[in-house]
Amino acid sequence: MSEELSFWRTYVFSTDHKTIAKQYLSLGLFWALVGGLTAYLMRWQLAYPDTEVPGWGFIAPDFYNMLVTMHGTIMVFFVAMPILLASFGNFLIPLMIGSRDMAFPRLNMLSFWVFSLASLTLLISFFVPGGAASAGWTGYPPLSAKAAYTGVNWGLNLWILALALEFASFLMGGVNFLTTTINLRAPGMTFFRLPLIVWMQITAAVLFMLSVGPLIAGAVMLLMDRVLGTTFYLPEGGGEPLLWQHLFWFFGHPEVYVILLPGLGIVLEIMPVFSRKPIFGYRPIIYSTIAAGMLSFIVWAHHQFLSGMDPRLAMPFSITTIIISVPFALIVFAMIATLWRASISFPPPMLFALGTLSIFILGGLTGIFNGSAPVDIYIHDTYFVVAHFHYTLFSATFFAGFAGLYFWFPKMFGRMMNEPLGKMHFWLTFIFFNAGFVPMHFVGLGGMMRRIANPMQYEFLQPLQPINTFITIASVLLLLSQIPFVVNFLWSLMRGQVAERNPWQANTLEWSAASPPPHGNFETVPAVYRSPYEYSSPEAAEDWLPQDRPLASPAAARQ
Amino acid sequence: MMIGEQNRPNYFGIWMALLGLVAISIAASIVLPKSLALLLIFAVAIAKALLVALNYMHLKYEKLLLYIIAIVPVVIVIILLFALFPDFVFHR
Amino acid sequence: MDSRAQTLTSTGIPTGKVGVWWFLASEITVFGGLIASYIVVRLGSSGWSEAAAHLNFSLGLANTFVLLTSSLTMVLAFAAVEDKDPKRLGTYLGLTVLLGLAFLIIKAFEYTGEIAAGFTPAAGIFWSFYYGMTGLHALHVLAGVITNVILSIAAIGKVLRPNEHRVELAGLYWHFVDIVWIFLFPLLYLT
Amino acid sequence: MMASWFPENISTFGGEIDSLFYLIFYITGAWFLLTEGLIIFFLVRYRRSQGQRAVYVHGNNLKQAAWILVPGAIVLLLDLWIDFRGAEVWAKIKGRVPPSDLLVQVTGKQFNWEIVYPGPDARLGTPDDLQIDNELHVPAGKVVRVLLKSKDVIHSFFLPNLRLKQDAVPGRVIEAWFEATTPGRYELPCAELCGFGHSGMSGWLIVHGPEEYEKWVKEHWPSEK
Repeated sequence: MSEELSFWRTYVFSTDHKTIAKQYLSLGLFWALVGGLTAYLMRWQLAYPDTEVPGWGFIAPDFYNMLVTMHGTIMVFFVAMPILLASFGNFLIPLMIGSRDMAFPRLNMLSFWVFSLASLTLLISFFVPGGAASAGWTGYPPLSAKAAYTGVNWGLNLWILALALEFASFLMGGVNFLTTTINLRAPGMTFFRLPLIVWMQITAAVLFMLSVGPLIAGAVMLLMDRVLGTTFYLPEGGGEPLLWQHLFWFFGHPEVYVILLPGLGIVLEIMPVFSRKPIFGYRPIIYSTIAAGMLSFIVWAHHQFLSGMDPRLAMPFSITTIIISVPFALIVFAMIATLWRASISFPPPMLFALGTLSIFILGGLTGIFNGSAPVDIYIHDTYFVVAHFHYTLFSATFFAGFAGLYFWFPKMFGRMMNEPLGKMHFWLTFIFFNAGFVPMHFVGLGGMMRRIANPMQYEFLQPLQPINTFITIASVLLLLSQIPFVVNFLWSLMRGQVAERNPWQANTLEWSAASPPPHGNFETVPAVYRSPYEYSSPEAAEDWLPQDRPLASPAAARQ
Repeated sequence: MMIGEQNRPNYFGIWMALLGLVAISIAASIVLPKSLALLLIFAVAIAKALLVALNYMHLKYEKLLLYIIAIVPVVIVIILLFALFPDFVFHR
Repeated sequence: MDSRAQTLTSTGIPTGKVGVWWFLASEITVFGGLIASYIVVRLGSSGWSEAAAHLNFSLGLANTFVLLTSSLTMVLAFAAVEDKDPKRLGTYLGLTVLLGLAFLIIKAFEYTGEIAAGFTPAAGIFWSFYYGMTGLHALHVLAGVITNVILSIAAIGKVLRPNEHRVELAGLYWHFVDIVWIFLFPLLYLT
Repeated sequence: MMASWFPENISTFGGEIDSLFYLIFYITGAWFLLTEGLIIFFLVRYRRSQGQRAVYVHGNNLKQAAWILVPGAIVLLLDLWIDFRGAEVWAKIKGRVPPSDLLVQVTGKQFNWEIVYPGPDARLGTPDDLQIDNELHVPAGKVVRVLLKSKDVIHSFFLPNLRLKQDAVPGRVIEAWFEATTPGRYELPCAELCGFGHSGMSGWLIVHGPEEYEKWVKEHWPSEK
């Protein structure tokens, strides 16, 4: 099984799903730094407009637009997706279903290298004449369809190219995730014995693969408008600017769940382990996930209530949007019910999982305001929306992402992370996140528009400026709060306490492999006897019962 | 998968049928009034696509899972198509 | 690489086939999105039939014939795999490659004629869609031709043996590209 | 308490948007307190203690799952309530334009609002039209119909005090309407990213009392010929 491989085959052109997961993780963390830098520059400009940003310089309005655009693009496509989907999905799916690798290991490698190419393209776009894309991460034409409107020519072309490459990469990843889960499950691993994060990952993969197509078509049209002079989105040539918005959001809304579901999946894995209790309502959670996935295909136009689309369309989309809260409410209730009469401990992964839950609740609830078409008339394109999607996506990407990292770090790297530093990281992040983003709701209700470089240009926003300053201070502190994590991550990587196979006494299959698992994962392919969350089961003396541990008693055979 | 010679579809015959259908749609576009012709042309296109998918892609020998994988995206595209109508077709 | 990964199957469907069908599912939404856009934008405005009348109908028809025939040769190549007849396999794969190339050459000829007559991609919304749809489709044909060239070389060099199931997978893709053309042809040339 | 966070409302329909906002605010606020309260209570009450084993409840049968299904059903009912209230308000604001007293055309362009009044003949596109950039003068208590256009990219016509927002899309004419109640000067920013000058693209809505408006028309509109 484990023949000696050269350095290049082991670390660079690896086909091992665990190495590919780490590669995605490192690129994702790199982009998170860039994304954080853009956030810092924007926040400074908003708090102290047209002053010199410490460590940078002045920010011109078109540069600010570029920051807005690149912050969104980077955080959604180059941080959230590679970390939550590609990294955790790649690492966990084969291990959790008891497979030695992905179904198509070389396709997996190709997917990472295409993603690297996408990253390189996006990076280059910062340095071409005219600067990077500045038409918003949603790239609405006609602004994005003609270089003259933004003054950005190659930056925006490269932006489209980078997104196309990224989509290609995640399509390959999606094919792999789905085929692997469908066909490579260990004996006894039925669909209803899959850990919930696997369900979440494959639902996310289905959503991505079935929604991205129209946007790929739309991106081809946009690129042709820019390069070949076609007029798909230009009304002077008979085109329709609104078409892009439909194609974009037809993908864009499922995309939100592509990010959110793996995040929730991480929480669902971690909560039972540190509550020593089965997840409450395993099947209802799966059904809710599928229902939410299906509904997510018919809610997209809630991003366009005021786009000039037919007003009669608004109500059907408003209704589906608000109703999508039901499956998510069920998942949240199930998480809360898991805590009932549990035996809860609070190491860093559990703290971050609980942080995700409590923050996601607020993000979900503010979504109802946006989903209600009449309320959206006022709050659309204001900072209320910005606060809302940071509550949902920051919780999924960073809180859940950190939870997953603290939890699976011993499995990934064979060493434990430092607990006190982890707890400090959590509390600082939790406090400063809320300190920054709760007030943002109120700035939004005050009417402050998104994507403006200088709120002081508007009389009605001037009284809100102290809040803006406060948000900026909190955000800067939030960024600084990540220093304990960076220190902890790097230090534990080299000096952390060596991890045993199953440091958390968890049930799922990855914990029965070595830490870190060798190429090929398992000594022998495990056989699966039961569902993944049998904690405190009356059938076992300990309060855990791994999926692959046979029980001699007949009661166990019935499981 | 092995289809086996005995129940292998008549590949050549299906090709003839496809060509015949092309001829029908062209004839329709010349002879019939516009709206009727369009109806027939797209019915023929769907028939041709089904012939290719069922026989050449041998979906008719496959398990339910592959049918689902093939049909769900078609349904999604149809949803998208109808949702686009109010904004682009009826807006004048 | 771990050979087990290719052989194990929990559902009984070959793993490669599941993968290719998922890929095709995504491709359906790419072309579906493009065609849906074309339909609604066209129904919402006028003057498209007049523009479409400038298309070279006979070349479009010839390409329909070429592509349908190439689907036949492709499926016959698959039948040759089933019959364990490597010689026939090589012949039919080669024929499919030639027909694919013929399609691309005819298409290039058609584009040249249209551009010479002033109907460039910038000539109006119909032409935007015409070049967008046929161009994206032609890129898919090109990808299929490249795949088939690789398979033919392997078949002629007699190294395809352990990977003959790839003929079926390439065939699934090729027939899908054919189906796309089955819809593009009437949408562009017959209306 | 929350009222102070919104700008002053000066339109006939703004109050309905605000009250719908409060309806959702109270419903979601109650859920927020309930769920977060339960989480904190459980975390404290069921924290790990020596010798205490968690209870083995999986919640997969209907009887147990009812603990989450019933609250889920309540969420659905509240959702539908919000939807139906929303449908009424939406139909009133965006569904139909009531008979109007004044028609203006507002055209967004990088980076100004071009506002065209029909002039004495009440028709747009005639020589007696009056164009003023970035100043929208309207009478209080009258229904104003706005035709929104754009010359280049998408802009968004945003009147925070009227609770009105509508994108202006090139190639389309989009209708909006409002009835302002209180005379005064209110800002009219653009709410959709429209290029490097987006920040600062702003005009003014000037709502006049009846006599004042007559005076403004007399001074500025071309006289009837």
